[in-house]
Amino acid sequence: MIINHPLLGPRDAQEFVYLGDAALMNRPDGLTASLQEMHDYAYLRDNPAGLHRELWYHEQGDRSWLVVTRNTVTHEITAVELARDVARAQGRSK
Amino acid sequence: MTQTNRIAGGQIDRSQTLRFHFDGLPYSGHPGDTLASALLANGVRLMGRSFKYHRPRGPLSAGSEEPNALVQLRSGARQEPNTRATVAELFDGLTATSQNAWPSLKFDALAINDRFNTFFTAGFYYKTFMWPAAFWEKVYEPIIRRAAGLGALSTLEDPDCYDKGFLHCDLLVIGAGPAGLQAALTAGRSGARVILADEDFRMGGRLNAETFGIGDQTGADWAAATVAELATMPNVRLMARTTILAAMDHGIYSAVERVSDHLPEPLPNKPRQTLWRIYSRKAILTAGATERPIPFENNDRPGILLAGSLRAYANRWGVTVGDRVAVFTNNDDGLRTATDLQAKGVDVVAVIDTRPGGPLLPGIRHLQGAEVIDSAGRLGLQSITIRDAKGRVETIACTALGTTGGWNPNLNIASHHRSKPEWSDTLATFLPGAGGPANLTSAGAAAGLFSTHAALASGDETARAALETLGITAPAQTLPQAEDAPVAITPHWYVKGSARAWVDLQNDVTIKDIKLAHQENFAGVEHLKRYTTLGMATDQGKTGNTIGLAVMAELTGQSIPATGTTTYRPPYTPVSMGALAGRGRGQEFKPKRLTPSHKWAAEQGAIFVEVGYWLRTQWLPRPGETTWRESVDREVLQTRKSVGICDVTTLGKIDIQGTDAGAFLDRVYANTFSTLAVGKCRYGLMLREDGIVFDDGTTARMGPNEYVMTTTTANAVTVFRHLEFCRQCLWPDMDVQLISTTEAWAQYSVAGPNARKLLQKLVDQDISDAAFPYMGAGEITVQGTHARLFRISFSGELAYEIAVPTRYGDALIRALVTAGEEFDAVVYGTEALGVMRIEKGHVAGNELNGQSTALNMGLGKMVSRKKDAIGVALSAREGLTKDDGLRLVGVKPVDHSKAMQAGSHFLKTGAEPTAAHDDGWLTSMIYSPHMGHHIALGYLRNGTNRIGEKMRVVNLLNKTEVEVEIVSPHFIDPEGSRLRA
Amino acid sequence: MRYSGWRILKEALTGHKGWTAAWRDPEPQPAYDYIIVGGGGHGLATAYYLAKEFKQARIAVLEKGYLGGGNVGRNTTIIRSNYLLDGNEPFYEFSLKLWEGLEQDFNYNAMVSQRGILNLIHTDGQRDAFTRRGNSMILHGADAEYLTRDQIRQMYPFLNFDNARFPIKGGLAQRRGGTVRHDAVAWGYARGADMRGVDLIQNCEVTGMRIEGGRILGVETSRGFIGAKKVGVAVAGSSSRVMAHAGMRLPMESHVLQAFVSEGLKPLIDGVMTFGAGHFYVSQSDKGGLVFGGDIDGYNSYAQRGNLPVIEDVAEGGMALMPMIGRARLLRTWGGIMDMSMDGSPIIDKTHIDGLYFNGGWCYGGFKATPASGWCFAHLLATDTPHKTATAYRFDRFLKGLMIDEKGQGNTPNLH
Amino acid sequence: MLEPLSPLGHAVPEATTIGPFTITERTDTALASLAIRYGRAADVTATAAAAGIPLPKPGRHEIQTLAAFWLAPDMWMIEAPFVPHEDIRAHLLTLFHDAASITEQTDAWVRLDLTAPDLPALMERLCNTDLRAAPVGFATRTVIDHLGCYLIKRSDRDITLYGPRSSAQTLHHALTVAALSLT
Repeated sequence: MIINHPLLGPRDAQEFVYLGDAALMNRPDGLTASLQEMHDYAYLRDNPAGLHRELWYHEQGDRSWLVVTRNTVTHEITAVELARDVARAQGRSK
Repeated sequence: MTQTNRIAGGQIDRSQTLRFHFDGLPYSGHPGDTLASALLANGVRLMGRSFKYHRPRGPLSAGSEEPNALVQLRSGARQEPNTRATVAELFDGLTATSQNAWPSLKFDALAINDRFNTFFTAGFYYKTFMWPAAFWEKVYEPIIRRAAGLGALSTLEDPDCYDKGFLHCDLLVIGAGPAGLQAALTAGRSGARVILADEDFRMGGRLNAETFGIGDQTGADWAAATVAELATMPNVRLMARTTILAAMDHGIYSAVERVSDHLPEPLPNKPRQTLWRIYSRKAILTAGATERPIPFENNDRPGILLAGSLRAYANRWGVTVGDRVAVFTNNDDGLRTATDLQAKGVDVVAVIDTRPGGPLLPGIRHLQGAEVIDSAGRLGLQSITIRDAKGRVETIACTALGTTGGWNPNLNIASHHRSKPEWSDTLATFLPGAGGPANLTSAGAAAGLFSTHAALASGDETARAALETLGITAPAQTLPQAEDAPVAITPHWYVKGSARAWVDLQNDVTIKDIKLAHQENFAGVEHLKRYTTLGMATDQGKTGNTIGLAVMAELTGQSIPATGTTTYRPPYTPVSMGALAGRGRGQEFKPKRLTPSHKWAAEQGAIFVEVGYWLRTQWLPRPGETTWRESVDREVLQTRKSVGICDVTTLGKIDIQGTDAGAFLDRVYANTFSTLAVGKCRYGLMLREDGIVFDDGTTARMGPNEYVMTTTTANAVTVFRHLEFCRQCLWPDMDVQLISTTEAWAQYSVAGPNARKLLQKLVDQDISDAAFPYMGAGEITVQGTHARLFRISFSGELAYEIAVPTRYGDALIRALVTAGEEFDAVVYGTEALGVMRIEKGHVAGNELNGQSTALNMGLGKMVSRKKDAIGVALSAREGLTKDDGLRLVGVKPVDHSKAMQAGSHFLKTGAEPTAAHDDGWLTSMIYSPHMGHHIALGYLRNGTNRIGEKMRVVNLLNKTEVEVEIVSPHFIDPEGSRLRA
Repeated sequence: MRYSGWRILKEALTGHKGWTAAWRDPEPQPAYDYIIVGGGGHGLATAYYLAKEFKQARIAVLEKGYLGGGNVGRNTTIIRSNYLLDGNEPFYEFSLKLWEGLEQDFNYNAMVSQRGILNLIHTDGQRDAFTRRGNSMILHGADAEYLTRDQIRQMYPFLNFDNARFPIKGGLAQRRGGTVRHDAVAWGYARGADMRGVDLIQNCEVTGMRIEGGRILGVETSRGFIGAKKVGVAVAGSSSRVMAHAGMRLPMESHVLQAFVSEGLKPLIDGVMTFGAGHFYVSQSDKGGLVFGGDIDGYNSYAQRGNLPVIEDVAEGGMALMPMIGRARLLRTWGGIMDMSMDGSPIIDKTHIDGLYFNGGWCYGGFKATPASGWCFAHLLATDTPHKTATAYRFDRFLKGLMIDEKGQGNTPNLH
Repeated sequence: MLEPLSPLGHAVPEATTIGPFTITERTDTALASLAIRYGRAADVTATAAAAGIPLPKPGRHEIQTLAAFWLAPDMWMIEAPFVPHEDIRAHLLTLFHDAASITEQTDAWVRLDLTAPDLPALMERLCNTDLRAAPVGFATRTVIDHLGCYLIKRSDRDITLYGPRSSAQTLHHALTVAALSLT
């Protein structure tokens, strides 16, 4: 597979490490979240057949975490964003 | 033997003679021959035996679709089983042997299977061999396994090397027949980066096997001229002997180039084969088409070939398969074989054409509306039996028969992404369907365009269209004149009434088997394949699959497209494991990481051990030491008595800076770091989000906004990845920057009562306890070289870790050893390191097993619940906090002479060795020279409350058990006074 | 029809006219007592045991494609019970015992062949971990044996003993492990279930679930609504998709695992072997093909095909372990989709919806579990209580912190 | 005085010539990473410009008074002559103070310079970087024989590889083998 890195252009997916659903960025606050909320965050997945927003880490590259929108049925990739930008856009800060 | 069947013409070099052996007999051929063409030229038709019935077989084809003519090529360590004689290039001195026959190819004992074929129907083995139950492994299966396989692998290491590489292009053209050559030409002239790959050693595809012309040249000459022009273009890469194996995602194609297979052995340093990963923006499949036979009774005898292959042997190789040739066809293409062979002076005895009408071939006995219904000849074709349009049966003597039921486009690669082929009624075949590899289009015969003109035109148009999408405009091309005959075919899938008519020749699947599968409701295409093994042989059903489907369609009354196709699986043709592995084997299987003291240690005769990719000193034997224990015990005792030195460079080191560095560490460690004073270090415990311990290590605060984290050797990479995740994805506005410095520093542990004295000889600053207290950290200099010092201990002794830039690591180990001479300092390896950490009760790899919590490790108090750190919330789940859960304990044998084995389980005294009584296990065990007996750490149920209890540890694998006492895991200096000395 | 050697003899002499269909192709009834969604190995085994052992009637298996077309039709055919943890070992040992009597039980030769499995050990840490595991196995009544380097050298002299980057130091063997002809497992269960009246309905995709008042009433399918008192879902690989019809999110992801077979070769490797210093495991089929595999591709996928890096990784492992296979040819690669669960272990449990039961999360080990999975799922469906060997396979184990994590990789499914 | 050793284990770095390929180990470059601290981009840019330290765009290597190539968002590797920049971090800290995080990297890497008329023919056997299409000044991270390396194209016939120092011998071996198979 080829991931079109927003800064570096097309890069072989072999340079990346896969984590999973981009929802893993939505970590609840550990002090205030209920056990059920932490459980759902850590353990439950939508796992769709079709478009999937997911986290890839450019370990053999620039160490950027990316949010890749990829179709899990065809493997077609339609969007690649820097995860940090996505996190900020979602209101995550410090 | 002489080349009795060699006829005029062909693209072979008759000025040179190549000598070779098949089954021990000498033969000769010429450059340009394949093993099959050369054997046929020598009058050898019998080349192998089929898998199940051991039927005598010769080549069916002249290409990579070959199911029959499989041989063992070469010998010794280079022995190469199941090699298709039809694509093996002849070289001088080639040796090959036949397979799956004993005692000889001509007299094969297991040919008896053929006599009993009525018992060995499809799937018969599922219905029997079940009684008595014990007989399967003892009797039936060994017999079956003995008969398994075709060729044999040598058990010797493959002596050849293999390369790998990466190529990039705008356009990849797969196949160099007329469509591919034209596509490459159009694209090449546009300036685009083009790769043209072809599995054959001579580019041109069918043009080399046909007699018709292109423009005023022969097809073969046009191909050669086109290849010559392409070779002059710097933007075009021509890759003969290169098979495109598969379409991967996003325009990546895998390919194997057979660099040296046409040579007796590879030239020095050269690979046998190279695996290429081709990164293409666009690709065109011009892989041509494969002919299919028309099955009839006993259609598998040596001498019965595909008609197009018969023609290829005559035109390309100057070989006739027999002296009297017949052709069995349902389409015009079969007629070409007859006319071409007759033009070469071969006696064409009959053309049996299933079609009832149409023009008759001049000067040849052309039987219309006729069929071949049987054949004879035990080891090679002697005659065929035909039934003419009026039902008259006649036997015709002949030694070769060409059969053609039409052509199937080679659409495999177009179907590699589970695209379903589309049926064409006009062409009576499947064409590439939608949904294949996204950057690929098909052209020429691979797209069902069978005439030469159509191939050239579609090659040009497809290349042009592909380049257009890349913004490259190709100049207009004037295409040469070429034949443009329409396809005239009447489907005739098999000869009705035949039972033992072979559809899958290698696996011996006949019409009868397909009928039985239908009768037993294995009628779906996947069930048919799996039940009968149709298409599962080494040729993957290239010639037989469509026929099998057609037969099943007829039985079910469904159409062929409704019957469906099985999935096309990569690779296109089988590929050697060596090519896929490349250089990554033996010592080069994975990179080696060498520590800064490696050179010195190797000079000292150190024993090294693999730790991940690192090679670390395991122990350093001294002269006279005969066992590893002697060395390790000495290293431990001397360290505890005086001082020892150990290379600990392999621990991960991460430089963490930024105004939020402390706050960041508070969130990634279970314990607190923001309060750590500058110039101090602290042990840190890192959890996974699920509350399990992830990693541990000491982290030092080198400045207000600057920390140096250490990780375990094993987790250096994963911890760094995790920290980047936290920094970028969870808290993107924290001011924290990370970079790995693992390799930048050579770091040595100096431990033991004399550690300070030793170091003070080298360090330029005062490192007395007052100036550099326990858990101190700071920048220092060593003889003027800048360095770092950490007062931390893994051994329980007064200890430091000293780090210098890696380039000085070799010098520092030598300086430490020299300075240590007056203290009888030792250098210790990972074994002694392990002994001392177990004596001290420190957890390491065996305890940090990804299944254990801080509570399990006795470190529960380190988990701060006052702050939100990764893993803290989920570490509080009930299943992880049970009072009777596993706890780290120390273990010593009641009888001090007894050894134990890590991995042994705890059982109460007297308890039966069953899972219900399983109380945990020993994680780590060593002989402690300090204690004078073996000691161990273990996870024991409710362990903290069982100190003092006597129980057993059992190793049921070697049936040993030892009575032990549960003790504190801190065997040495539990108060830590040595550390603070 | 009962299969036997005599039957073959008789049919051979009378032109094989007497063989009947292995199973019927019935039209779906309007309603059943039990619907099993998924006609793969686990679904068919569930139906078989539900009918045979639990004497239940009116059972249908709904399969969107063809019987046995799930992962039972594309795997590396290994059976073993060499598990470590209390939650797993009794279950897999139960499964191995069922394999041992399977053929006589369902009158179909699935070629259950206990030629042994050997896990190679390359480091001291691995030896300690495998010793722990071997002891766990024996404590649970399974067999395990520690083999020395010399013993292994006698078994497989062609392994790389002399120039290996990671030397072979020993191995953990389970002699009762082995391989089974995978398709025959599906067919044997299918035939056995069909003979006991189970309706096996192919080309029938579940497109929805009818749930009212917290209770399931039946399933919508491509062949219309089919009512049921109880619905058991056994569609590993597609679990998330099917359970989404009930509004559930699962603790799992779907991943592709590739597998490989070489051209047919004369026998070399008797049992199953796993390389401990890379991703490679291998056995040789009764037809002579080396059947091997390695790691998953590592990203969520439903595409049933993989990519090149894993193929190369597996080949490197193969060459590192047995340097003579350089001249063997890879014939075919394929990819199957597995449920990769959050702790690498499966789920066999009720759901919060009355009458809806779930079986999935088998990761790459589903094949060897087939008989026990079917038995335990049938037990749960028939009795509403978990089978004694499957009590740990609960949905709520993650909430309670009772993970069954053999590899210790935590909630990262692609690492299990 | 501690005497340094080169990553390949030599007192004096050596060059290897195989056919048209020359592989030279270099120890005359000091390296440090420079990362912009949060909100300090303007300070860093201004200081760098004044000091002649380039901060090139992704995928680029540039040479001014010192040289640099891009590592990661807001992060560069600064290259300087080892003499007089042996303590490159201290040198850069005096310029950037607390506006940047600066980390010594000299000894984390082995630098191997490759020279040949046709380097793409060699490198296509080693990594997936499309060196033929890359312009001079191109800098990228790539994987050679499982090792993460930085590759800098200095001219059509000169490239620099920075590989992990502990695996210097593995990397050198991979280059040697590839060169041999082309000669």
